[in-house]
Amino acid sequence: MLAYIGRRAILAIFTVWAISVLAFAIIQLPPGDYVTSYIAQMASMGSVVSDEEAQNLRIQYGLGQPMYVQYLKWMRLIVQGNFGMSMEWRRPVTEVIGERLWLTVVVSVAALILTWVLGLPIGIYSAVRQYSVGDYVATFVGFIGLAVPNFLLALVLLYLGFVMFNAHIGGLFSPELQDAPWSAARVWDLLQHLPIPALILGLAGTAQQIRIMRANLLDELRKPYVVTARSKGLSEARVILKYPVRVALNPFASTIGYTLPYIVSGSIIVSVVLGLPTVGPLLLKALIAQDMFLAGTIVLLLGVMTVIGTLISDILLVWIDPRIRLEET
Amino acid sequence: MTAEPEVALDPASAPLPGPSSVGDAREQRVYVASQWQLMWWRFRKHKIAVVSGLVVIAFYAGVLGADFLAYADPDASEAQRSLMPPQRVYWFDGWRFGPYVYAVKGARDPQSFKRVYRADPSQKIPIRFFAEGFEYRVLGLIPTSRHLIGVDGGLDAGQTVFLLGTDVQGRDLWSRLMYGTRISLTIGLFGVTVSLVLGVVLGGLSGFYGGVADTVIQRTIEILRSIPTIPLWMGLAAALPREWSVLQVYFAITIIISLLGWTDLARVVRGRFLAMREEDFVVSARLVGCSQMRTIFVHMVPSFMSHIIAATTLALPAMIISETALSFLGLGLRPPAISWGVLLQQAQNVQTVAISPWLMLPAVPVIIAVMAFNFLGDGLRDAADPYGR
Amino acid sequence: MACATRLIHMAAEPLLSVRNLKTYFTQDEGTVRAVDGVSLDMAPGATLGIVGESGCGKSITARSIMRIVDRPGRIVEGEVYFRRPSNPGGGKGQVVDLAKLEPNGLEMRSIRGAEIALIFQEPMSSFSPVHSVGNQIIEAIQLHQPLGRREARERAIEMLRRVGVSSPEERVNQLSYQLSGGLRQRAMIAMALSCEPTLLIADEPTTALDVTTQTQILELMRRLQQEDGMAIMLITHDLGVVAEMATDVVVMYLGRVVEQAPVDAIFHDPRHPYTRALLRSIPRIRSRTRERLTPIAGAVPHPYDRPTGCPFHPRCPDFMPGTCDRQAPSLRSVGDHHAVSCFLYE
Amino acid sequence: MTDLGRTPRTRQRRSRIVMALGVGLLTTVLAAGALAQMAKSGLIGKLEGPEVVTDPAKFPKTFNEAPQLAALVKAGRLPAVAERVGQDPLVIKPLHEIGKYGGTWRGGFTGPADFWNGFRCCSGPDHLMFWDYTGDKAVPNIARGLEMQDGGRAWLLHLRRGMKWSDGKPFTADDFVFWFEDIYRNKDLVPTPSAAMAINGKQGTIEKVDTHTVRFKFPEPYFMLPDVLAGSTDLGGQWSAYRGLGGFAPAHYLKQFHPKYAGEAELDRKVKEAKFDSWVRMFLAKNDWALNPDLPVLSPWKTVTPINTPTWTLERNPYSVFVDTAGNQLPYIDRVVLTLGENLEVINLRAIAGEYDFQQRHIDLGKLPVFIENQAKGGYKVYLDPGDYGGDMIIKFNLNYDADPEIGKWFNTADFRRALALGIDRDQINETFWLGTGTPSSVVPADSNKYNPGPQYRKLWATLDVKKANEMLDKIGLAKKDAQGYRLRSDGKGRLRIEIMTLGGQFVQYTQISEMIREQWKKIGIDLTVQEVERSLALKRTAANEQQLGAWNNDGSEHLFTFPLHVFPFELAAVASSGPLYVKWFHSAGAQGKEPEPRMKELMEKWKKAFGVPEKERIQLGKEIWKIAAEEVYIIGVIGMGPASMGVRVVKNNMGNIPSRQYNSPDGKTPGISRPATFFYKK
Repeated sequence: MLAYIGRRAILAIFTVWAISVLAFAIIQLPPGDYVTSYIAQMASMGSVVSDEEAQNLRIQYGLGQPMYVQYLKWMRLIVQGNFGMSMEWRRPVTEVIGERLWLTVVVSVAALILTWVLGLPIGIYSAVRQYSVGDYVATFVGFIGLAVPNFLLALVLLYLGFVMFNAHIGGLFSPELQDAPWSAARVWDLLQHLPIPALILGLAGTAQQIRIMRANLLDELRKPYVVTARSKGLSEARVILKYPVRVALNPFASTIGYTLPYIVSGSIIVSVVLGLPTVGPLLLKALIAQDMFLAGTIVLLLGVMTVIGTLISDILLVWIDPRIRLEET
Repeated sequence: MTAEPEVALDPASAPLPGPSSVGDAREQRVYVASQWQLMWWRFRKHKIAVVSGLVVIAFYAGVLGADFLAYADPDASEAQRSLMPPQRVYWFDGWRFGPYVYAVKGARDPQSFKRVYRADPSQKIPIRFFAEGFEYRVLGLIPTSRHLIGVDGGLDAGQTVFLLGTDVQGRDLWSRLMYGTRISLTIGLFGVTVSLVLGVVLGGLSGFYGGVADTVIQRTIEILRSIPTIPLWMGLAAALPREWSVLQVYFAITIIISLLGWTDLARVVRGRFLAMREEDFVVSARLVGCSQMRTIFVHMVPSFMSHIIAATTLALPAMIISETALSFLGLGLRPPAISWGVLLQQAQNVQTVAISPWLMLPAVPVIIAVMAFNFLGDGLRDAADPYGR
Repeated sequence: MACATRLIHMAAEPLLSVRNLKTYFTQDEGTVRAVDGVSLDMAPGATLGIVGESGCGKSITARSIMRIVDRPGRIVEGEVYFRRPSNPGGGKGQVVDLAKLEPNGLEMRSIRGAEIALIFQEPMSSFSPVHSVGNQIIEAIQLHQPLGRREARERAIEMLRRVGVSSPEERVNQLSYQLSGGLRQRAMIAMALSCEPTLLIADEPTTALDVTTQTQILELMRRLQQEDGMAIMLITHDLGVVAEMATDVVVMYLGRVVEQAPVDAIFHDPRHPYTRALLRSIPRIRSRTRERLTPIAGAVPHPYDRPTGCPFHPRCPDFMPGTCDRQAPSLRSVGDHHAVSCFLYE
Repeated sequence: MTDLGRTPRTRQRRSRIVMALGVGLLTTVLAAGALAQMAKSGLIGKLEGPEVVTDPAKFPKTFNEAPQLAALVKAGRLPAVAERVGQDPLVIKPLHEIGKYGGTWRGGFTGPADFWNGFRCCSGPDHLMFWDYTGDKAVPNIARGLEMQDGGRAWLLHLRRGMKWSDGKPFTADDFVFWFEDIYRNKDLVPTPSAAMAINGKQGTIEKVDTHTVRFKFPEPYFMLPDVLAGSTDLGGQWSAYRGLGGFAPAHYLKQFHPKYAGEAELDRKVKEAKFDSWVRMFLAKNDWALNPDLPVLSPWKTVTPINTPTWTLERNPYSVFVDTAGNQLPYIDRVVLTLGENLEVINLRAIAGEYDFQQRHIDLGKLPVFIENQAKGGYKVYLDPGDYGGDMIIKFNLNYDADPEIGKWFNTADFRRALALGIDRDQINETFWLGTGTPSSVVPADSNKYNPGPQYRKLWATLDVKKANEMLDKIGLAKKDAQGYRLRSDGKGRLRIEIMTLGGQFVQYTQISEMIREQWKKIGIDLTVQEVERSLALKRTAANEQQLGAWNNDGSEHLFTFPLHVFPFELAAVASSGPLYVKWFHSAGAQGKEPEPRMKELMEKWKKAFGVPEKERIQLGKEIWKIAAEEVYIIGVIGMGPASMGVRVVKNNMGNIPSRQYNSPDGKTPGISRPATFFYKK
């Protein structure tokens, strides 16, 4: 087991490195660099950046050098724990991300909890009561969440929130508490802003959980060991919950790890629409502005989260599913 | 999937005599047929799945017949009918069936700056079936100008019908929707096929052989999954040559989506393989000395066909959603191309929600399609389930 | 007892007596009469072999008795009288009709697993893949006996030892995947017998095993029967097994009993054409699941289109047109304890 | 080309012009009607605004200040207001009334790239000269006066005595010299000398006369200087300081970041500490009005929480030199809070919900009905400020396009350009995308603009005339058409396909409008492909001479001379260009690039000439330039004088001194031109 974890950990490190390279490459893929997009921005506002000035900027930002040099420089910074300056925000990347990162986690976790609390029970129910009215209703409702284009839904809810409840538009805080220091009031304010984002971000996930749970459980329900359990004289509830559900949960274990980063990157669009001060929109902006270090760091961050998550869930999986344990160790 | 492997695979259920054994051809046929029957019967039980199946078929029929169903040129713009709400259709003219709409007059209200339209009851516009309209080619071959519905006078009719109203540029939403459906659904299908093949093959290899193959493939998957999709999309989309035509872009986009879409499927497949490698029928298949490919594709894959089907039908809606998402980011299809994504993206603004909500109608087919695919997948899955009987 | 005349071993009061049991699966596409009026009796400690091709309703009969038939199957008619051991002191316990009990009701559950135990075919998958063998046995024990975790565990280990599992102390913590087929079946038996049932239903217990293991398992079962004196209902299509184990035999075809007799009578004086056909086709290689039986002419008709009249007539060598395809024969006595359902004997 | 050749062509042209003028006059009348119609809707009022009092006699004798400042004075933490304002205050006569102190102005911005947002509302105006509310006349602003000497070769700039930076340090001639010598002339900080400091390509100098007098000297007459100082130019105040420009800078503060004064080691330490890549980056960041709260400024408000945080907050500058006619130190409003809106829909929805007090930037004309509908609920009023420039949308022909010689050839054929211009149904577009609030127009600015060549040019080649367009295209040799009715290339390589490049996500929906034009051009047999591209890609393509047609607006061209880039090819870095090679030619005085065709050259020369001539002459030149532009149609005007870009204004009802219409122009820093320092809350 330990050996296995060790091996996986080493692989993980390698993966992270590969991600850093890939991330860097992807960010460089679009034509031009930050300076180009900066000039374009100025141009579209009518003011003009001369070639010489552009050259200077490139030199100052070190954008002139070949890509691998830039990569190595970036790596050196990271090793020093300094993720560089955001060119657009003109602040250290860590600061820019810092304040948003944990808000992101809050929103995502809220969505995640919603997903599981709704998804799993419904999934179990509609597998056990296959083809019952309840099954149909449950899956139907669940799938609506999956089917509705959530960026549109987000906008509609935003508007209805204003029309019906005069709710504050978007964001996670009311303007007056925007940069107030932390206080009960501010937390309460945050909680009030949380439901809509959590709901929208959670919906799609919920549907998937329902579907997967139902599918897995249906498979397990027909396995002989369920008959065995029954033939022991166990109560039906016990039979279902102890055996097939337990087995059907394994696939979830294999996802639980990277669900969080997944939600973060999956929710970028909705977050933009809802104007959430989270990492998602920041990433999008950074990519558009080709703000190399900022975008790079966020992508890397999410990457690392995913890798660690995957590692955790694989270990979890090995722990709970002996079949694979036998495979791996 | 054919019936035989199913039978051969499942020790519990192998009825007698197995196809391998003696017994005359007629009974064999009856027997095999009945396997399909059973599957069909099981599928039939899932009422919603059956309905969804029909819906999906209907959709793809629509894809083929888009030009026929559309009655107006999807690009024809006209300011004087900008943002016209859906027209009410009157089905009965007096006592006999004769659908018609009233002619509408529109102007901009100088106070509210909204365009207001008034129906003019004195002017009925009968809706004709199989009417003359703009030229097109059936399946790109036979030129014709017949459309499902239309009005007298065809193209040069002053007043015409707008079932779902018009967009800002006064273009007929219904017709645009028809063309959007065509593009979006084909994208989905194409994309899923690509990622299905990738997923099953790579997942299978990695699960079956394990070892180096597994490690390599798993790392690749892990890396791909660890990069948030949007930068990947942006990066790849930006890397597309600019001079590409809408169509080329559209295929490129599909490939991009599916290149990222296969990983989920691969994981599922691999998981099943790992869980199954040791199960007796596989072992025995190995012992009998089936070639490994044969073992995989004849014995193992069918035994979790249900899961592949499930994953695939879940992937297809995902494709559709991704397409809309890409368009939202301005990466996917862009106007003047028409797709569900493009239509939704143009509805993605406050004024639509507030004063022209009908522009959000393209969300309806998206929802229906996505749900239909899901339920269909469920039904198939249950039907193909080896433990089903 | 009403129709006692036809019945076997009148002497003892039967432990189990099934009367005209009918279990149907009703589905859109039609009704499958999996068990269609089966009657049989079992004396305490006896071994009854039930034979017939797959799909003839053997397993469903067994599951009907245990009341664990999956939906949409249900018992539509008939009784299943089971004599419960009144108290450890012995003596006559009261008779209950299992068919009338709530399948998941308390009483049924207290009988199931405790007094009637089941072991069946798939040693591979009949244990949960994610729980240790011990865990599953202990659960069974604790369910029916007032034992603490530790004692239950002791009991489990002891049971494993009894069924001849070497070094049970370790095995008990292992997962079914780590056990060989034979060991799994032994563990299965250990679990089944852990609560000293009075009736053990063994549904194809040895089918999936290789010859040597098979004999070992059968041997084990016989030994345990002698020790604990429970009755065994041995469901199989393997006449060889029947010959080794059973005292009486019931031959089933398409959910009906076609012939029943003491084991010798079946082997030396089979009456029903189907029984004869079966005897003619004793399997040569037993180990391969794929070729369990060399076939009788034709295949078992599809459950949905069962023949009119005698269900066997399409494949019957002695088919009498006009009779067999008209009405169904009924089971009638043809000598002591020997009954056949065939027009040849009417 | 021989005279024989020319005469018929010119006559032909004239006749067309005459004809077009007829149409023009007619339609202007109609357009006027439309405007009147809208005026009725009350959204467009009459142009008005506060005025700067220049006559010292009218100056207030005593000064008042905001309560919180008064408190500080009492506490001895701040000198008395009279002392802070100095002897020569900048007196402004509020539009309607003397206001009340207090309140917070809430608005929205989209992030660090959106600095224009704050500049326009609050960074002053801190120009040395600035426009009066008509946007036509440059009047003294931060400078007390500007005196021409030596026939325009020298300009004497008088500063206000006792005027101070926001940190209380005096604002003197040294701040100009420091800027000129140590920032502007430092190649690291300002790599390219600014055109604003040069006349005919020859750089000028700045020298100190005495503490309160500065002299700008130029090798040749520079009559344009007042306008340059008033415009959003490189000499237009601290807004451009983040690029090392502006004309002056707080020497006393910035010296500590300048190697010449700070000393290498010391400076390096600072740079490291602040995690900057170089001293240049740090210096420019420190000199950034929006980014550095410590930077001394001259504007009525100063940044307290910088633009790169979720809220960009500005507070009153206690040393503000601005006062009203009653002697109240301006601004009235205590603080300005701009909250970050992650996207435009959110910002607009917030405005609709009345969460902003005054918002002009990012407000989307397409949402006008929604804004009007919610006026009561949100407690605000909507105003429209149509621009004075002729093109809320224009289409530039890339005259240098050579990737496909055939297309290049047609782009350089005047009648081809004119025919395409006639093929556009502007009323359709106006109704659809401007909700009828714009004016179908050629590229020429509003009739009220001093450079406007005359009403007849409004509609020159800017009307829908399919028949004539077809005739013209047939005549120039594009008569052959294919089965679908599209015109064929003259080189026999199939259909003539031309491509227009558009940008998404702008104030104007260029892509959608182009789609509509594509439909309209079908009628004249032109096959248009619409290519929406992302911003920096657009830039690359124009610079690389890959663009064919480019869609944009000529916002700013109402100040033809300070903002020429949408009149003729003036900048390489443009999102739409009518000839990158001409740009090179123009700036290298013919050394590089491609020599323009005669009339384009004529236009360029008139523009150059104008900087060196007195205003009367310049205005004449301006008119001629617009004449050429309108006749040659290098750029197609589609819809003009519209409110599409930053022309929709949403203002809370309780705000005072709000003009019913403002002069909307980047040069006027609208709403800056309405002196937001005089806005106030009635209750």
